[in-house]
Amino acid sequence: MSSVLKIEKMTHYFGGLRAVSNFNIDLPSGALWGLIGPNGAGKTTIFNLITGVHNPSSGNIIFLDQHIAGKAPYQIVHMGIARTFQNLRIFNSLSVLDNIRIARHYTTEKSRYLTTRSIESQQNFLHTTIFDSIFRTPTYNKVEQQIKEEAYELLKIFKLESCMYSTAKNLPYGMLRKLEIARALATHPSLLLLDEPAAGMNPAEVGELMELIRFIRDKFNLTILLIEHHMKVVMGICEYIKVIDFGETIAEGKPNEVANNPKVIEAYLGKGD
Amino acid sequence: MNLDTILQQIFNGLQLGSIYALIALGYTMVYGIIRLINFAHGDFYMIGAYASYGLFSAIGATLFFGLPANQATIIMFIISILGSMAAGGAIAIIANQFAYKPLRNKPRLSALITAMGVSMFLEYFFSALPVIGPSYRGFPEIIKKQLFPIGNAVISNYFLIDVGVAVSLMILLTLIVKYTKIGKAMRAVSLDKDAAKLMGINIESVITVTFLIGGAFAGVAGLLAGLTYPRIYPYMGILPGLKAFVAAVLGGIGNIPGAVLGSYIMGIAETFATAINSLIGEGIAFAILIIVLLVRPQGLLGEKIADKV
Amino acid sequence: MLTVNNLEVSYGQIKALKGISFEVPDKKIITLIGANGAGKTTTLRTLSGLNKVNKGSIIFKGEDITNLSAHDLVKKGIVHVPEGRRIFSTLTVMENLDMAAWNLKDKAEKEKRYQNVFELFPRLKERVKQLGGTLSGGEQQMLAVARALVTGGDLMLFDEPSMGLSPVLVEEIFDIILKINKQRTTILLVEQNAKKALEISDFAYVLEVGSITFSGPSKEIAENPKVKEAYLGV
Amino acid sequence: KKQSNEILIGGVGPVTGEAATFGQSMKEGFELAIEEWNQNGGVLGKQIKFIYQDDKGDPTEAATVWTKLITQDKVVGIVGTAMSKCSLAGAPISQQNKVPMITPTSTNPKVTEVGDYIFRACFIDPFQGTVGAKFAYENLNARKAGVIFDVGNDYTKGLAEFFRDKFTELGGTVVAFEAHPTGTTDFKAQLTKIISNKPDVIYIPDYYNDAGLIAKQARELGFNGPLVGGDGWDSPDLFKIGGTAVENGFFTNHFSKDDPRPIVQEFVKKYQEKYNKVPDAFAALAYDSMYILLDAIKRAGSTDPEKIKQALMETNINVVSGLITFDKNRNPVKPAVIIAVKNGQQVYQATVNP
Amino acid sequence: MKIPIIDFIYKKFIKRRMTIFIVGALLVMFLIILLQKYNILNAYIIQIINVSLVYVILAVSLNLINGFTGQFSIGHMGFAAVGAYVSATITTLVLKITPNSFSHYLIFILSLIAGGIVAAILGFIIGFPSLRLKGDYLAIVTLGFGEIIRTILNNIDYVGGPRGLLGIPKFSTFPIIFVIAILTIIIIRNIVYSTHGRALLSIRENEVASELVGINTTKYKILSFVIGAFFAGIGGGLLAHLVQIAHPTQFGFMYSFLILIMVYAGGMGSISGSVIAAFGLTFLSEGLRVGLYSLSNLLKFTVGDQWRMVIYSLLLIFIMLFKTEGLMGMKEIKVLIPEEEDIHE
Ligand SMILES: Nc1ncnc2c1ncn2[C@@H]1O[C@H](COP(=O)(O)OP(=O)(O)OP(=O)(O)O)[C@@H](O)[C@H]1O
Ligand SMILES: Nc1ncnc2c1ncn2[C@@H]1O[C@H](COP(=O)(O)OP(=O)(O)OP(=O)(O)O)[C@@H](O)[C@H]1O
Ligand SMILES: [Mg+2]
Ligand SMILES: [Mg+2]
Repeated sequence: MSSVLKIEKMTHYFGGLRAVSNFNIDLPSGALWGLIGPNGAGKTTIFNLITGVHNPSSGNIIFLDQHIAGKAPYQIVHMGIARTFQNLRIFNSLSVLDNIRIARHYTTEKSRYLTTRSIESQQNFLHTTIFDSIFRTPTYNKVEQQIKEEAYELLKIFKLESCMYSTAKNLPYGMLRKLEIARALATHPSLLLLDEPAAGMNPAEVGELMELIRFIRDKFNLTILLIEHHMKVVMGICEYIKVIDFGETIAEGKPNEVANNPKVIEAYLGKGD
Repeated sequence: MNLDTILQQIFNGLQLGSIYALIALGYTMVYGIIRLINFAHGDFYMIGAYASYGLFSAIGATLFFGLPANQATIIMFIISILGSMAAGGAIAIIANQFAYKPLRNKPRLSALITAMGVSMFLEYFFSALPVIGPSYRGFPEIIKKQLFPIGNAVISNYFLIDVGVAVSLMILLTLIVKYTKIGKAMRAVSLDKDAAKLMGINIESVITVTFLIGGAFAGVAGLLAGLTYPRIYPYMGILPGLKAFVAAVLGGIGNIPGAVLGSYIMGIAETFATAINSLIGEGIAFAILIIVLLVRPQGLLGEKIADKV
Repeated sequence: MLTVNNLEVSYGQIKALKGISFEVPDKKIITLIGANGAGKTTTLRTLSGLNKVNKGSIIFKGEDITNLSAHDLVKKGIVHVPEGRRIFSTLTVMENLDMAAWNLKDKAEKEKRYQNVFELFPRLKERVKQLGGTLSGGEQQMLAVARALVTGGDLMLFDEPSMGLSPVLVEEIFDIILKINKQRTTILLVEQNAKKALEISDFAYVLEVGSITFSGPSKEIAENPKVKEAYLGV
Repeated sequence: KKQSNEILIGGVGPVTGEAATFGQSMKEGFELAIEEWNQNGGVLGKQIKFIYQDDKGDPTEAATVWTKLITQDKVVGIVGTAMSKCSLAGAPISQQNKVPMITPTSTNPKVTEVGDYIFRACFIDPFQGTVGAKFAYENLNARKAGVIFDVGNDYTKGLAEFFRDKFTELGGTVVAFEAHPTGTTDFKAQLTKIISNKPDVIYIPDYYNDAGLIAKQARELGFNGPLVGGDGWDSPDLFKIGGTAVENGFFTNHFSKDDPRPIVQEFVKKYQEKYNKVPDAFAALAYDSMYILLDAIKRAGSTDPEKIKQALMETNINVVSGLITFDKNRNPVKPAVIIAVKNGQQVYQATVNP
Repeated sequence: MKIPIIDFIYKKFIKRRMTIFIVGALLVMFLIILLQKYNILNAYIIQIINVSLVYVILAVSLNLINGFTGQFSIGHMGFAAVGAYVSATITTLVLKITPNSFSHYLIFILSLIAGGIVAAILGFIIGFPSLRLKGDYLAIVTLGFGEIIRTILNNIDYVGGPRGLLGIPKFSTFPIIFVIAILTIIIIRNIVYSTHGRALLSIRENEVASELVGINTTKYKILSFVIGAFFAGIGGGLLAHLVQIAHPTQFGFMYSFLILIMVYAGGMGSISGSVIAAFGLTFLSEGLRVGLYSLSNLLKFTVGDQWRMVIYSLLLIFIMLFKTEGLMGMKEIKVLIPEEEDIHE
């Protein structure tokens, strides 16, 4: 299998604090890997570095054979990396449908940052300019229709279509979590980064979520990297796990290997069940 | 410009900056605690000036008839300071109670518009009120003015009073906020209102105290401005209010030393820009501010509020 | 100790609580479980006075406390460890505790409580001068609990104390809750980690979209097949 | 209907906003004049009714007010307003609707150039600036002059520029020509610069409120020479703000309160009785404008605008600011007086003919 | 039975809310012109309507920046000043045209557009700080920018300096202002309700998330300033040719604040709110003038015009206290919201 994301010797400082230190990963296409570690270990920071929110102090990030460190977040999205957030970041006062449509937007503009994968998805869309919007040209109408239909398809997968005109902030938390994943998928990613998708969900909902993650990986042909504190999720669906602490990798391997690693038990899992 | 002129201009800038600083402190405190740009703050300053004017006209010379002149002056000056602070504080509390408190949990910008309304109301009301009216009034020399030459430059005792009052009140305020219980509570309320309530803090009283202090500072600034630039009128607060707001933002809004630093920089920048080219001095001063903000987007002493992702 | 009758609360048009009633007996641990958005947080916020009651009443120690303001309720003895910790990020650990001691006039009592807290959380003692915002997630949660203990009260409300914590810390936090309870404090606990919550509590209520659907001793609830399916994920 | 026994005159002035104090004085001047006329039986046998409206010192508002007075209230003439920029917004509307207007204090020459229905009661900028320069050079023997003016106010900038030009033409040097923004209270930066150039005289063509402060700060910075200003200085508040600093000050004005002419004495006395204060230039010019307009209506014998306009052109009336006639540009032909400030009093110094 | 072509026309044009809006607007316009002709509406009312319409243009364009894109610009009048001076310079100083022929009107419209374009260029420049500065810090920069423009205008003698640019011909007549205001509303509405507009909204909602779903937030923030400034420039040009003078003080921060008040009192993110507030506040201010005068006549005691603004500001406070999110909140009147197309599955 070819590599989708390859990170080499990535280190990041916040002022004097070394949040990530010498991090390496080589994520094969189609994989579903987990990233775990104690609070403040630097997991979210790694996501922020991959998606361009921060620039790594040193190290390489290679996505589909291109160096992406230093690119703006939106450019990285155009290349095909999407993510969700630890603390929800929904467009609260817009409708559910609009939340999705916004994520579709870039595919209707000319972007210089496409990769093979995203070119393909972009070819499905017409370009539209602001003047099309102002004059409501036929192109505009076609594009709007197209965006809407695709958005609808996606909402159906997440069973959100019945509330597509509701204002997002009125939705219950669990649905917002799903909406955020759907919104990430709307950008046509090849790599999806999920930051604690199960946070604040009860065990039953967690089970549903696990199913959903597996399903979208197959349906959209995704590679997924996931941060989670819910051991059930991590152990249940991840094929491979990296454990970090104080920004450094302390262990990695198959779920059962990691679960029995004494270092991991001491730093993270504890002796309980 | 020769050295003497530069020295003189620095004095001029410091004096102006002191007045700005007193107003800016109130701006910053109120902003810090409820995230409200209180556009009416400049009008609290105006009310402080009128209050001390009224006090002096009412009791002026008569009350201390028996005392020697210099003692009477000092007593009168202290009374004026207290009066202007009381007036500024009172109007601030009233504005908070009636116009801002009902909007506490509402969108931040509704309170901003109300603040503009309060500002307009105070100005227009005082200007329409027959006993006050729109006319300019000469401000009494509560303290006799004296000049001290320093080289070829001069400073007046008013300079010393302005800078002295501003600096000592700023130090006092910093101590209050840093070390007293109410000061810590102010910081707590500004960080998280609900959490503060859960500690048993009555946040409304903390906010009221903040308005009181902020208003009092603006009030005393009004008195000092009246003394220094002896002309008062109902619209006198607009421009200094605006400049102080700019100064507070420049220093990092919500930050107390920042407000003071920003004010002195404003004062000095304005003075020098005017001295260099008086025709476009104000434009230059604003251009400097814009450049400073572009270099330090969070203001000079403001903390960078990183949007933690 | 606490009786809630037919409580209704809404956010604008949305009714978050549609008339719930329950009781919290003295010195017990009561847990409230339910799906996301069921109204658990709303319940706690209403009990501590952060939300307004539309209808119904809350009786605490025999006194009607409906719609009292939050700072008065603290004086009456209700303390709340809110969802998401909510510590004061630019105040030091010590200053955070000082804030919690807002209503404590008695110096000796204050000292005693600080000592107690530092015994429970030695890690906080090491960090008294550190700014709250720079603590790790787990430490922040400890500080939040410590603050509540300093404030002191007879009823402590916990809102998802284990959220976002690593498994080791989750263990630790539940131990602490048990310890606090042993120190004679009544506890109302809201948790997503239903399994753990039911293990340590005496009595449980299940909240679903604003109404209570099940209630009973925690052991029974844990055995209830419906609850098992919905909240324990078996 | 109700107009049958009343004649409606419109007035405009800044009643609110930063210039409200001027609007207030004007209002008092207008109303005093109307009171006198009404006591003497009004005009054309009818009582005069006066509508005084606020323009806030804003041209947009002025345009609206002018439209209101003319189309809604249907006034026969308008007196106003203070600021040239506002009169300039109103003038085209007066002209287009053929409603005569007299501005008491708008000094910009362009105002009356809008059309033949537009008149004024005050000097225009060039006149005062020139007179001031001549006085400084010839009477005060000044050779070096500093100038400070309000960059955002056309009146003060106009006077400053004409002063500079005339003073230089006479052979003097303007050693510093400094501006200040509208609304500031601290002029020390400019004054420090001016005084460091050692001028013999400082020309301060500002309104009394600023002039008082400027004088004070100039004295504080060590300048003891004479100060010269324009009619904007004419207000009792000049002393209240400037105190002793305005001593050794001189300004060009429309009239002197020492002037023994009965109309002057009468005006000052009545004004003091009614308002309990000494009139300023705004009040005096407003009073004159109203007299000029009413006098023209009286002579026209009707409210026909064409006739009033004609009568206005033929004006020859003795008012507070002298014997007024209009030149072909509808500007008043009248002498200027120089007033000196001595011991807190305004003292007649000299008369300068145009 | 359905005839396909008629059905199509019906669906695509007649049933459209936009059609209703345009037809409605035209009817209102002709009605007003008619009433004006028969002197039922006098020039005073028309003047108030004209001024309100200019404020509509200014408020709606500021709403695009503040309400829809979530930026905080408080120096909007700076853009209007540029538009006013540029267009008035063209018509008055350079070409010296008067409103007496069709071609002159055409030149006038072109001069407005020129003013809009220059303002837009400045909007582009001002857009850059918005990339680094947030909230109140951005506000200061926009305020400072407005004041710098004013200072510069005060010092250009060619355009009159503090005397103002005088003798501007009265090109801004009711139909012209009305049509331009309606066009502004339509264009801004069409931008807001489109995929590009949603990109703007997403910046307001959450800038980080917006960037991370692929929106080039840099581009869109600047775009919002450019478009907002363009229309402000047009509004300024219309104002200058309505009042017949362009003066630096007309564009000071107090007037920027007035526009800001209109945006928030109407409801940020609501075009119709801005329209209602622009008319409401202008009519309120003039209504009080007339009202106080009638009151004075009634009481036989003059309630001076100075009380007008006292009442005005009190009413403003009350509006905000009782309608805390502005008159319309984020809502929009229905005719301005495009209908959602059906989904073909
Ligand atoms: N923008 C920032 N500025 C400064 N420090 C930061 C910033 N973001 C994160 N940090 C610090 O970097 C460290 C790693 O944080 P990070 O959010 O990556 O942790 P995490 O592993 O995701 O933890 P958790 O499981 O609690 O979410 C922490 O000490 C945190 O305080
Ligand atoms: N501030 C608010 N404004 C409007 N609606 C709200 C607000 N807070 C909560 N709600 C709504 O009230 C309902 C109950 O919310 P609450 O936060 O009490 O749920 P919860 O049970 O604590 O959920 P969670 O497990 O996610 O914390 C939800 O539908 C939520 O969307
Ligand atoms: Mg994290
Ligand atoms: Mg909750």
